[in-house]
Amino acid sequence: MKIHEEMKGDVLKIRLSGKVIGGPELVELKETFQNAVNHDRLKVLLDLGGVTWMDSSGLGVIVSGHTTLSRADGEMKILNATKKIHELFIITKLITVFDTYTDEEEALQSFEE
Amino acid sequence: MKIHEEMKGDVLKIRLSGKVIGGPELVELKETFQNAVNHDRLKVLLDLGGVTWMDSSGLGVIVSGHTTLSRADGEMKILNATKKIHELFIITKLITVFDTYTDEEEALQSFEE
Amino acid sequence: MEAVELRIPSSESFLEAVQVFVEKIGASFGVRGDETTSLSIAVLELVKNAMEHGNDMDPDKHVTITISRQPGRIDFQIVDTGTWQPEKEPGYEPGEGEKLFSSRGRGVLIARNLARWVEFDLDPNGKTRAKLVWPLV
Amino acid sequence: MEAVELRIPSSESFLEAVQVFVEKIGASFGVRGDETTSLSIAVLELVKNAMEHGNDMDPDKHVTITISRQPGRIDFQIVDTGTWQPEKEPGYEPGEGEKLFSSRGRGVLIARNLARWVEFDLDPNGKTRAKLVWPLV
Ligand SMILES: Nc1ncnc2c1ncn2[C@@H]1O[C@H](COP(=O)(O)OP(=O)(O)O)[C@@H](O)[C@H]1O
Ligand SMILES: Nc1ncnc2c1ncn2[C@@H]1O[C@H](COP(=O)(O)OP(=O)(O)O)[C@@H](O)[C@H]1O
Repeated sequence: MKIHEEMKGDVLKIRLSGKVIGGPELVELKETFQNAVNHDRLKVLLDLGGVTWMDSSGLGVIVSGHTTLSRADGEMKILNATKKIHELFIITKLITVFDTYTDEEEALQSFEE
Repeated sequence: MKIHEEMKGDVLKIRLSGKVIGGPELVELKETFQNAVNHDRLKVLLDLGGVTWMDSSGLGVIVSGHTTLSRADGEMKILNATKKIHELFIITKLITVFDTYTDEEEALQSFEE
Repeated sequence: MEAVELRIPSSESFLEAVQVFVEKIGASFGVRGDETTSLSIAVLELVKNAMEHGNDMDPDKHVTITISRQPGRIDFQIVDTGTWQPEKEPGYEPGEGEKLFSSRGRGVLIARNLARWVEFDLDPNGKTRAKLVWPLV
Repeated sequence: MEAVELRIPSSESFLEAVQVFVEKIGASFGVRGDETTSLSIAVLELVKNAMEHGNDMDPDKHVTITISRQPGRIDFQIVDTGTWQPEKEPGYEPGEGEKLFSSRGRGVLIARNLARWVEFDLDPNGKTRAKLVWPLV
């Protein structure tokens, strides 16, 4: 898994790529979310376009990232989930928790509302 | 494993790379040696510079290639064996069967003698 | 043909080895291209559960994975040292009823959806056995 | 910790799965970087022999590979269904005395040189057992 962070205005875009599955790497992802809150970056757009696989542990870290942000009055939205990952969100009903987008501009603007 | 063939004057240089180990791919290598003989290319320089690993099956195919060529009055020489592969040739005493070179020019000239 | 059988101590450190093994065995049984990762993720969800919930991550307790090719499908069995019997708990569906915002509780659900068929029973020795069927097309 | 154990039918189709498995297990036990491939080649030479010479490539006969980490080393045992006892044949050294131009007969020699220590005996059930020790530095 690779994690790439980039500011887009006041939105922190976090791009994940590779396999987001159980193992020591997930700790890094957890810390990335925690750091965002610590630095008051409360609008997070999580770009899953490059994610090839995700398992229950990967989903778990994303859900707890969402919770961490919500508690700080922040928000996490999802960009570019592939068909496979989108299906995971449907199966696990997480699709009802996250706003998901396929267009980056639209996703960024949605934070302004 | 990848096999790359190239004529250098009247010497057929066969460059192997990757893993030369047991499996269906070795059939292709066997055929490469047989083809050389069929097309009367009897001077073969086998470049092992890109070979990362070799097992007993890989060595076996090279030995039988040598035998096929010798029967047709041809010759096979070895170029650029890495330390690891060179050790394999020593362990198996095949170092007494093959002329081995680290310099391509020198190897090519040795066929002229 | 005999089944392939793998016995491993309950430790996270072996999960990657099991994952690549399942992918390669899947491929050798005819699972196509990137489907092998779906397969290995499904199986690994059950293996992780067996280590965690069945064996309490005790490295002296092992998980046994049995893989056998059948016409049109591959059968996986994952046996741990526990005695969990969810199908005996009326109305219990692992993965359902868990809290939506929990960071846990999605493994069986994911395995079941990737593989289409996952069920639990006890093996002949009375130990928890997860059965996963992977269709071959 | 319990040993890792792998039972596979005698078929070439499983060799790649066994190879990647041995590499990953080796890595998880502390074998470094490209050394894992040397390890897997050594082990695979013995597994191929067990399938071929011990089990006549009969897929109904299996090969059992046991891997256990010991202080400073990893022990591998490869058991087939035969009863070969080379150490009982006085003067016999597998790999020696074979013809130099044969395309066969180098497997044990290579395993022994990569691993430094390979020996054969019979397991408690009287079946051929190859033992390979891989030093950990
Ligand atoms: N092999 C098992 N032995 C005992 N309990 C199990 C086993 N597998 C699953 N469970 C139970 O089912 C629950 C749901 O499992 P799962 O969906 O994988 O989520 P998680 O493992 O994240 O809790 C577990 O929390 C556990 O109580
Ligand atoms: N597991 C085994 N069971 C019976 N015989 C064996 C076994 N392993 C090796 N041998 C014998 O030792 C010989 C040398 O083995 P090896 O060096 O691997 O070369 P190869 O397998 O190419 O013949 C084999 O030809 C076989 O006769």
